[in-house]
This record gives sequence, C-alpha cells and structure tokens, in this order.
Amino acid sequence: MTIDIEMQSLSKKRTGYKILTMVQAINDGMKTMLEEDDTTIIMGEDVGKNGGVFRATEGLQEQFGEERVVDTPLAESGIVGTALGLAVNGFKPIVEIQFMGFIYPAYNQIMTHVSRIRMKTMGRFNAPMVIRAPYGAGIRAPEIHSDSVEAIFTHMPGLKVVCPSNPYDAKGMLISAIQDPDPVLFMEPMRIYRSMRGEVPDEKYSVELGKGVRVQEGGDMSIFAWGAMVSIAEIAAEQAKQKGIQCDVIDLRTLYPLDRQIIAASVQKTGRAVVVHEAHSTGGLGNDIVSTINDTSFLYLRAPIERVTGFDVPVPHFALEEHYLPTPKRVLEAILKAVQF
Amino acid sequence: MTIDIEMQSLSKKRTGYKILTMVQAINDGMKTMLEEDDTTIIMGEDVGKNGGVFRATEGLQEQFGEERVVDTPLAESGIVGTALGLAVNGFKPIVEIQFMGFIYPAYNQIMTHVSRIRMKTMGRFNAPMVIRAPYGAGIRAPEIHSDSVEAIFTHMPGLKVVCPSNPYDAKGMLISAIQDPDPVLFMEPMRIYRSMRGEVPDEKYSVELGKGVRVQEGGDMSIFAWGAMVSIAEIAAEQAKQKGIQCDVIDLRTLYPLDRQIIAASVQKTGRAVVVHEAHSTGGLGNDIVSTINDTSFLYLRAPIERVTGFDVPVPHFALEEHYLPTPKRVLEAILKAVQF
Amino acid sequence: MENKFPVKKVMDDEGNFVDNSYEKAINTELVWKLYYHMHRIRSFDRKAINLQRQGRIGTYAPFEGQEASQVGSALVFEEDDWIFPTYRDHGATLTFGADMVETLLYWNGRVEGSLPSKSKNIFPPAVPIASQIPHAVGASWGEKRKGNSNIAIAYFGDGATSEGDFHEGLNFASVFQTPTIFFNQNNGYAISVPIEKQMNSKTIAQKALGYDIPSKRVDGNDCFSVYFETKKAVDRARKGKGPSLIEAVTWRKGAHTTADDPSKYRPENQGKNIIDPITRLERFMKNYGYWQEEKVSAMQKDIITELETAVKEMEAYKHSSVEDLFDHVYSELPAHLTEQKVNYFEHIRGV
Amino acid sequence: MENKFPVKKVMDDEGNFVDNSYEKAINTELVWKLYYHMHRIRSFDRKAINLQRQGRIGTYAPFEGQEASQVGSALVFEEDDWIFPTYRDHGATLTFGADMVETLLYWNGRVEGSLPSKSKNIFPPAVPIASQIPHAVGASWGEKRKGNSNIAIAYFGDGATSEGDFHEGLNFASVFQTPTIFFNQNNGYAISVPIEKQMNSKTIAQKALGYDIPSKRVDGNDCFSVYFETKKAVDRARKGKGPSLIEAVTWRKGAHTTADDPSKYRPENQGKNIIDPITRLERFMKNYGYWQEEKVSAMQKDIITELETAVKEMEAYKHSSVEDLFDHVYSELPAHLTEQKVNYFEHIRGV
Ligand SMILES: Cc1ncc(C[n+]2csc(CCOP(=O)(O)OP(=O)(O)O)c2C)c(N)n1
Ligand SMILES: Cc1ncc(C[n+]2csc(CCOP(=O)(O)OP(=O)(O)O)c2C)c(N)n1
Ligand SMILES: [Mg+2]
Ligand SMILES: [Mg+2]
Repeated sequence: MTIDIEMQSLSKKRTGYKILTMVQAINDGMKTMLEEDDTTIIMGEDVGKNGGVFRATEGLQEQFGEERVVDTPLAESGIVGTALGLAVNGFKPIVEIQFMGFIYPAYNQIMTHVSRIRMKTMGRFNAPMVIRAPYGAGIRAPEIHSDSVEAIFTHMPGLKVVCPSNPYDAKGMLISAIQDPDPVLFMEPMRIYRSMRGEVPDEKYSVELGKGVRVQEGGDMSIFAWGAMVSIAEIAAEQAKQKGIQCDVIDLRTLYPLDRQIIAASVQKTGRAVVVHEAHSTGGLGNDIVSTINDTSFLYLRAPIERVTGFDVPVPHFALEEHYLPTPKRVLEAILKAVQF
Repeated sequence: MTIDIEMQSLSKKRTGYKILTMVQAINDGMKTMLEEDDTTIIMGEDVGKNGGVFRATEGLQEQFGEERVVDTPLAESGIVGTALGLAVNGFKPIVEIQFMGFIYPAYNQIMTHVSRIRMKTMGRFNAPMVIRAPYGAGIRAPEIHSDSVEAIFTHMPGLKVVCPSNPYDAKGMLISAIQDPDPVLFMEPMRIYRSMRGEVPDEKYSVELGKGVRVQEGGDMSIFAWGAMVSIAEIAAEQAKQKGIQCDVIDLRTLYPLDRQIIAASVQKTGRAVVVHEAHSTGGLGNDIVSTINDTSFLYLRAPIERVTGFDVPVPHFALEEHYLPTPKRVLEAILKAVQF
Repeated sequence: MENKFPVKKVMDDEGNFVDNSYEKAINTELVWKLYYHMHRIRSFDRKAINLQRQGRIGTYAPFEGQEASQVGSALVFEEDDWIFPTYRDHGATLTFGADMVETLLYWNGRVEGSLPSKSKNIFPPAVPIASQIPHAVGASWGEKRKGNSNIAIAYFGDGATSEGDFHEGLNFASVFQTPTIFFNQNNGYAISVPIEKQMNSKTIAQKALGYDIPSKRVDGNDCFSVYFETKKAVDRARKGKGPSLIEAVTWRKGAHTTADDPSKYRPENQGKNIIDPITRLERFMKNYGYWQEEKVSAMQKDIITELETAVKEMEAYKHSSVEDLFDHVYSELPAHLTEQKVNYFEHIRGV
Repeated sequence: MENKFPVKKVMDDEGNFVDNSYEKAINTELVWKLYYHMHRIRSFDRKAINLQRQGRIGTYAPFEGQEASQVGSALVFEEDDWIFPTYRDHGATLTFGADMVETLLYWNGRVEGSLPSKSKNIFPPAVPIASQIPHAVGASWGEKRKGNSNIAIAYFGDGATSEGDFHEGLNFASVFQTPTIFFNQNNGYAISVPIEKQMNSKTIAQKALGYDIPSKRVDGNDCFSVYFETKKAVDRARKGKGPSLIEAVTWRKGAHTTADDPSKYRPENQGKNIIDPITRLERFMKNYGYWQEEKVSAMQKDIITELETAVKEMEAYKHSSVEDLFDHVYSELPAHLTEQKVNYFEHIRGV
C-alpha cells in the first residue's frame, strides 16, 4: 500500500516517465517492440498466460495473442533451434530461457549455429534474435537456478552478451538487442529484478550496446562490475570513500564485445583496479579484464589487479550462497589491498 | 616402408619401450587400463570395430569384447549421461567424443551433473570418468571439427581438464586420468596425433595431473603453451635463440587446475611472457594465465604479457585455417615485441 | 492412439474393484502400507508448505494429488534398486526410505539434503528437466553388467518428455536392454503449460513405440493400478527382459511450487472432479472391510510425531559449514581452491 | 512394427510396376528428369571422390546409392521452399538448384560453398548431427505464420534419429503443426555403426508415432516411390495439414567419407544384392519404352561438360580472402576484432 502510493507520487514527478522495477522495464521493452514490429515474437516456457516465472512477459500474450507470445514445449535446444529457423526466415524471436542454468541444453545450437550462421553464409542468413536469461545467486533459489555463466558465451564469436544493472538500461538495452542484426544473449540479474526501481521513459529509446558507463567517479581506484554486482561495487566504493579512497565505478553493461576504452581510460587514471563478478574466478570474465588492462595500460598499473569473484566451486545450495557471492566487505578489502600494495 | 623400418630400428633402441605416435600411445594407455581394471569400459561412436575415426581404440573391441568397448547410439548427451550412471555405479567409463566440436550436446550433462555430483552428494557419489576429445585445427577437417574449447570447461569446477603434447605424456596422463577419482576432460591434439613419434614405456606408468613441465630452458622469456601449440612455441623459441633470446618454454599439460607454481617461477625468472593457444583470444585460457601472473608475479613483470591466439572468429572453413592458427612467426613477433618493450 | 493405451484401473473412483482379478493379490498388509505411506507423505507435503509460508524452509515443490503414483511405485522397489527422482518426487523417496530430516534440509537449501545418508541408492533430485533419465539407464546398465537383478527407476513429468534427454535415454535403454523403469507422472501441467501445449499426442505411453519399449497407461490416482503395473514392469526388468515405460495419469492439485500461482493459468474448476487418491483408497478400504478407525488415528498420531520430530531436528541441525563450500568439489582440494578457502576463512575471521 | 510400415514400392528391382496406379502419373518428362538428375549427381559424386584422391579437394562425403532418395525428394520442392541438408545431401541440393562450383568449393574448405549464391533457401549443410531439424521446423513455421504455402524439408540420416534434436524438432512440429517434411535417409550405417546398434526398433517411420505425425517407409532406391510419397507429404503440408516423416530405406554404397574405410566394419558382401537405383530406373525405362540410347549419351556428354567446367571454375576461383576470416562474424566489425584484423594484416605484410 505505502509502496503503491509512493510509486504513484514518484511517477507523477515527470510526465513521459514511469517508475519501474527492472523486470517491469524489461516487460515494457518487449511490449514496445511487439507493438512496433510485427516480426517480433516471444517464445519460451511459461511466457504466455503465466507471464513467465518472473512475470517478465506478464500481460503480453493477452495483448498480442498466442501467435506472438508463444508457450513452447519444455526443450531449450528445440526452442533456440526453432527460433533460429524463424530468425533466418525474417522473424525476430525473443527467447526466454527460464533460468540461465537451463541454457546448457541449448549450448550446441547457440555455439554451432546461432553464433555462426552469419559467418557460414557470409551474411546471406543471419540471426537477429535475443536470448533472455535471468542469472545469478542471492534469491534462495534451488540448485542450478543460480548460475552465472557469461564466460561460456563470451568465448563464442558471433554472439553479443549484455547485462543491464538498472531499469533504465534494461529497457533501453533490450530494445537495442532486439533491433540488433546479430544474436544477443541478454542476461538479467534476477536478484535485482524487483529490489530497485527507477525512472523509465514511456517511449521507445535505446541504450547503445558495447558501451560501459561510469556510475561513480574517483581517481584512486577503478572498479569494474555488471548486473547485480554494480550495487555491491557502489556500496564498497562508498565505504572506501569514508577512508579517503575515491573510486571510479564502471558498469560494463556489455560483456561482449567489452568496452576496452572505458576500461583503459579509467585504469590509466587510477593505476589500480578491482574486478567484481559472481561467476567463478577461473575462466571468468574478470581474467579478460585483467588482460585488457595488461594490453592497454601496463605502464599505468601501480598494483596487481584484484578480482573479487565467486569461488571456484559450483554455486552452492542456497544455505551457503551468501558465502559464495562477493560482498561489499570483500570488495572493500580488495580495494584496500590494492591501495596498500 | 621407410618409416616402418625406421620405427623398427628405433623401437629396438631400448627394451621395455616402443616408439609410438600420440594416437598409438593413447591406444596403449587405454589397453593398459582395460587389462588392469575390469570396471574400465570404453563408450562412444564408432569406437568398436572401426576403432574410432582416428583409430585411437583400434583393436580394443577385438581384444576386450563388445561389453567393454561399446559402440553407442549417436547421442552425446545420452553417452555422457549414461556414462555418469555407470560411473556412480562403480564403473570407470572412458567416453570418446568424436571431435571436440561435438561435445556441445553433452554440455548440460557435464555442467550440471558430471562436474557436480561429488559436491551434490558430499562425496557419496562420484564420477571417475574420462571424456576424451580430439580437438583443434590444422588438418583440413570440415566445419565444426576443429574447435578448441577448453575454456568452456575450465570454468566448470569439479572437472579437471588436461591436454598432452607428446606420446609419452599422452599415455601417462591418460592412465592418471582414468585412475583419477574425479572426472577428467582429456583433450587430444589431433593435429599431432600422427605427426610425431616418441618413446613410450610398454608398462603402466603415470604422469601426474596438475603439473606443467619445462620443455626448453631460458632466462629471457617465458612461453606457455599446451597440446599442438607446444611445438609451435618451441620452433619460435629456437628462432628467438638465433637472435640471442633464451626462452623458457612451459608445456602446461593440465589446464585445470593450472600449475600456478611453474607459471610464477618462470615469469619471476624472465620477467616476460607469451601465451600461445589455438582458442579465441576473448574468454580464452590465456587470460587466466595473465591473471595468474598478475596475482603472483606483478613486480617481476618487465613488459606486458603477449597472447598469441586464434582470433575472435569462429574457426573458419579449412581454406582459411592457416590464417586462424598461431604460427611460429606470430609467436616470434610476440617474443620480440615483449623483449623490445 | 488413446484407444491403444487405455488407462488401466484396478478400482474406480468410488473405491470399487474394476478388475476383480486383483482381489487375491490385495491384502491387509499391502492396503495399509499404501494407506500409511500416502498419508505420511501428504502430511509431510502439507507441513512443508506451511514451513515455507512461515519462512522456515525455501521454495518448495508440493506433490499433493500424486501420492498414489509416488507411493504405489516406490513400494515396489527393493533395497539395492536405484531411484532417480526429480524435485517433486520426495514422496517416492521418503517411501523408499529417504530420511525425513534430510528431505527437509534439502528444501532448506542444505546440500546435506541431497544425498540419503542411508545406504539407499537415491540420486540427488534432478533439477534440469529430464537429465536424470540417462543416469537411470547407466546405473541400471551397470547392474546388468554386474549380473545383478537390481533395477533403476527414473521419475519424470509430462513436460520432461519434450527434452532431448528423454529420447536419448529411452533409446539407450532400448538398444542395451537395460533394466530401467521410466516412470512418468503425467500431472497435466509443466508449471503453467498444459499437456495439450506440451505435445500434440494424447498419451505419453505411445512415446515408447518408437523404441519398441513396452508401455502402459495407468490411473495414477489408483494406488493399486500403479503398484501392480509397476510391479509387472519391475519383474520384467529383473528377469532381464528390458525397460518399460509407465504413464501414471494423475493431477497436480496445488501450485507448481510455493512460488507459483496457478490461478494465473488454470481454470478455477479444473481438476475439481478428480477424486483424491487417498479418498479413493479410503473408499476402497471401507467398501472391502479394511477400514479400522482406531488404527487410522493411531497412525495419524505417529505420523504427526514423526513429522514434528523431524522438523525440530531439521531446525536444530548443525549450521551449514562453510568448509562444505570447498571440500566436496574434488576428491582432494586443488592448490588454488585451498588458497581461496584459506583466504576466505581469513576474511571471515577478519584477519 | 515392421508390418505397420511396409516399404512402399512403385517399381520392383527389375524395373516393373508393383503398383500400377502410378502408371498415369509417370510420364516422359518425369522419367527423364529423374534419370538426368540421378546421373548428374552420380557423376558429380564420382568426380568429387577422384578430386579428393588427387588432393584437389578436402575430405568428401559420397552419396552413391542414395541418388533415388535425394533426387526423388528434391524434385518435389519448389522455388521458395526451404532445404536443410546435411554434409551428404549435396545430391539433393544440386538437384534443387545449388550451384555446382559452389558445391565443389564447399568441399574445398571454402566458406563460399556453404551458401547458395542463388536466391534458393538452402541452408549450409549441418555438420552437428540432427541440429538442422529444429531449424527446418522454425523456418517452415515462419512460412505458416506469413500465410504462405511454402514448406521446409530437413534431410537427416538414420544415426541422426538418436540425437535429442531429432526428438525436440518433431515435437515442436507436431505441437505447432508446421509444414515440415522430415526426410530420413536410412542408409544402414552411421559411419561404422549399423542401424541395429543405433536403435532397437526395426523402422524409423515408427518414431513418428510418439508425436502423432504421419509417417511412411518408402523404398529409397525406387525414385518413383520417393517422388510420389514425398509429393503427398508436401501437398499435405502446403494445405496446412502439418508435418510428415518419410523414411527412405536406401544404402550407402561407399565409404562414410573419403577418410573412412568401410572394410574395417562392413562384411564384404553386405549390400551387394541391392540393385542400384539408377540401374533400376534404367530397367524401368527399358521395360516401359522410355529408353533412348542417343538421348542418354547426349545427356552424359552434357553432364561431363558441365562437371569439367565446374571443376575448372572451382580451381580458377579467386583465392580465399583473408578479410573473410573477420568480416562476416558480426554485421559490423567490433573494435577488438578490427584491431585483430589490422594487426594480422600488418603481420602478413611484415610491417
Ligand atoms: C532444463 C530445464 N528447463 C527448465 C526448467 C524449469 N522448470 C522446472 S520444473 C518445470 C516444469 C516441469 O514439468 P513436468 O516435467 O511436467 O514436471 P512437474 O513439475 O509437473 O512435476 C520447468 C520448466 C528446468 N528445471 N530445467
Ligand atoms: C553431434 C555430432 N556428433 C558426431 C558427429 C560425427 N559424425 C559425422 S557423420 C556421423 C554419422 C551420421 O550418421 P547418419 O545420421 O546415419 O548419416 P549418414 O552419415 O549415414 O548420412 C557422425 C557420428 C557429428 N557430425 N555431430
Ligand atoms: Mg507435469
Ligand atoms: Mg546413415
């Protein structure tokens, strides 16, 4: 009740804007594109009447019909493979994978076809499709539901991988992803699906893929994060500020291709860096960021780059997930370690 | 004919040794374990009468029977999933995936079960199985047959990933992998399956997993490679020597867990490093090695670490594969770049 | 196709014999065993829902309505058989002998709950749909290779039949003639997707035709039908005659999980005419003189005591150990993981 | 099950009608079209094997023995239909209209060969087994959504039926009633694995039963049977009546690929009694007065000329462009890839 009233008043602040959660913003992004472009279709498990297990597609089947918002059989490889067939035949499928941990059965289709069809046919056929996948731990979900596996997709040329951290970016990046002529894996941090609200324009707008953004400015330390880890990084940066350390916090947003310019520019200013991600350390995208810094900013570095990541263990059953996930405290310690080097 | 005679004479050099190609050494390793341990079984496509498309299982069905060396239906997920069922029930399956590019349909089974079963059951069930996968480009194979995707497996806690570069290691490491209580992905560089011969003991022996090895000694530069790239690195190191640059060439052999000690020790001696791998640059294991050096040897580094890798494009159809693959010349240029930094 | 796979019933909705040939096979012991276990797991199920509502466990997948299918099948298996359940089959695993405290721990996000401490061969519940099916084939193939007569059962839902692993598993079982029971609970829905959208075929049993695997459709709310048909399949498998598929036509009375709201997708009255499997057995017991009021109340009391004790034990269970995050990934902790563990413990201790 | 799926034949091994009802439908045009294309692709196939032996192209997958299946089916499709072939179906794609030079380029490791420059909807040959099956379902679903009567065909082998994608594709087609033809060439082997080890069922046609998809077994060496049964399935699909599966029972006369040695796993005389599909059609032509010696030799001459020209063009084809390594991965080259490309070109030029 209180929240509703608050929302009401907030949403009156500016016309043309709504205050939305991330999952609502994603819904709004899909709705915008379903309205604008007849070739756009949504496919997945439970996306119809149920509106998705997270309600991301809520109301869309009602509005656009069963032809446009399609409940499919329970088969990820079939969903992605069929979507590719539709994509090469002029449609723009938006595929929902219920949880990122259930994308693995579709790995073959994504790896050998979706990401390669443009190259195989020198552009004659292509796959303008979006694969949406809620990811990450922290919501006490059952086993396998909490995986963060961007790294097995950032090693797959032909695919783009993006991950918004707030409602505004979520809608704008989703619209960009749907309009992108290349296939895009759109990762959604389910941990902050509803925990954060923000102003989102009613109208169609897009946020350019491939570009990170500075969310906090500082000259002593660069922190790189994305998705649900951005706010963890921001909290740690606030705490560091108390200790007199000013952090540049960069939300990378697009994970493939990486915005190497923003990474280099920040590190060349600060000389120190911490990378934060939920995924395991070994094989994680953090290593690519370390490499990017090595390649672009070697002489600027004043301390080893710190990585604060999920451990090299399977994401545990939820009783232990708080111990798996990076925390502001772990990030802060890494900041201090780099500063004190 | 000439080769046969040469082999004959070579093999007479030492008793208790044979001169074998890598694929023969692998065959010998499996044979050794099939003889020793009744619970060992081989499963895969065409592994029976045909002896595998690369002849790695040649003669084994004849010797051990259809029960021990099993031609399965054409279904990688089914093969790996069934093998896991056998493994938890006391068997030691050695699964052959015909080419690494065909492992993707089994990704779900490996990711959510094979690598996690020990953790899920706190050790009550485990998966002492080996998944053999010939990998890599350079043999003019059709599309998808030439992928090098160790990185999508080194981001999978619970699994070990190894890759020998010569016949001796191939047999010894395969025996270790079969005896290992944990699941092991055993990558076989098909490009050097037959192009190189070496002395291999007749008897059972093992090469410890988790340990790299120095194959060339030098104080100016560290080169890290594995599989088919080891000889590329060695050639480049020879050429560098002509220019007065002495290289430490390290064959990492085990890709997960990495031998961080050998990496750190070498870089702390040389201050410079080049990593060579066939896989794409972004998301590749090279980034982990860069991170390892960052973590362990920051103050020793005198130049940015160079990576010579496959490009961030799908492994091309074979007409262009020579342009995709790292060459001694590219490695040499990287060495010079690091030295001249 | 529906005609070729009639739904096998032993008793009707009123608890009267449809097929009298079973009269002899049904005795007091069996009736009470079925009744006791169905009651026990229903009490567990309802308790678990309550615990979830009170925030005492995490998201929970209820099975109310499927008790006859789970108990009727699980009672057939023997000590050394293998069970490969899903997240909704703890009714079956509890009946087979899984520990109740551990089952509760599972739903509380504890890894201790995903293995049975007893020596029973119960696999951790499969979360990726259909992925357990090839495991059951492999494990039972192992039994066959060893020359044992043990079998394996894979539990799976109607939705699971759409996944590739269902198909690959059945084909392997058919080719290698493994002693595997593919036990399908067709409960009408896969989360919100009704079976009519999951498949165009009217039965799941017919899906075995492609593999020449014998299959049966049984009334999954008739515990006798489930029990006897499963038994036939199991006996067949033990004798080396290969795999079978059973489609138990049942009904998920409640939500998919406690996080789900079926009113979003299910017509209000759908399934309301389906007679509850426990009611059906009660009617049968009354019709055929098995009913004993006092025995029932004693039984109920015992179950409640068992449940309450289990909940207490679950809540008093030793805290999760952070070591467990690291210690069971490999047989031996690799160096880098040791380092991560040591560093993390230092971090916790504030070193 | 075999009885339920008799192998449909129009003519017998001697080239005599088995089913006279087709007498009217068969005319000179059809007979010669079939004969011409079967001849043409066989000549191509043999030429390609020779080219491979001479090191002029890479590993090659021959289809000798399967000409009736490939031509008989491909001739049914129309301009805007979609074809999803495997690596062994270039007989079908050549018949459908793929360019011969490009087909040769494919086998020479050139990406230029994996798309038909003509506006035909021919997908690049699927290398991961069965992965093309869902694509065909999607593309044909697209045609249905657009209100067109175009259809899609997925070619696949006996081995492919074991993969999960086969199952998932058929189920999707069944649920969404897409105009998809699942055209199976049961050539007896998946590399070295005979069909008896691939599956325990005697037919592939029966695998459609699980989806309520109509299916037929046809003599895959009888071009008429293939042609007419495929036509029926296609007509059905065009009319909005949904998918069909056709099992064409045929025989891979040669090796799996030029890198394969069938003598390792195939009994020497296996298949020797199978009458060659071209021989069968020749017998038919002679039996029923279609044969014209001069026309045949003229035809053969034309084919040889076409082939020789194609080989010349293939060998004179402009060299692979290294740009192509980078330029078709994304619609626009991302910055890091531009850098890789620029650096590599500098490396080549020795800058
Ligand atoms: C591979 C995979 N995809 C999606 C999910 C999410 N999911 C969990 S349960 C479920 C429905 C399963 O339906 P069914 O097989 O009928 O079993 P039931 O839940 O009815 O017992 C889905 C889609 C999953 N667990 N695994
Ligand atoms: C997913 C996958 N696994 C394995 C292979 C290797 N392979 C190539 S062809 C083949 C046999 C295919 O047999 P079938 O489907 O009968 O087709 P045919 O070759 O007889 O035309 C195999 C195993 C592959 N290409 N893809
Ligand atoms: Mg269900
Ligand atoms: Mg075949």
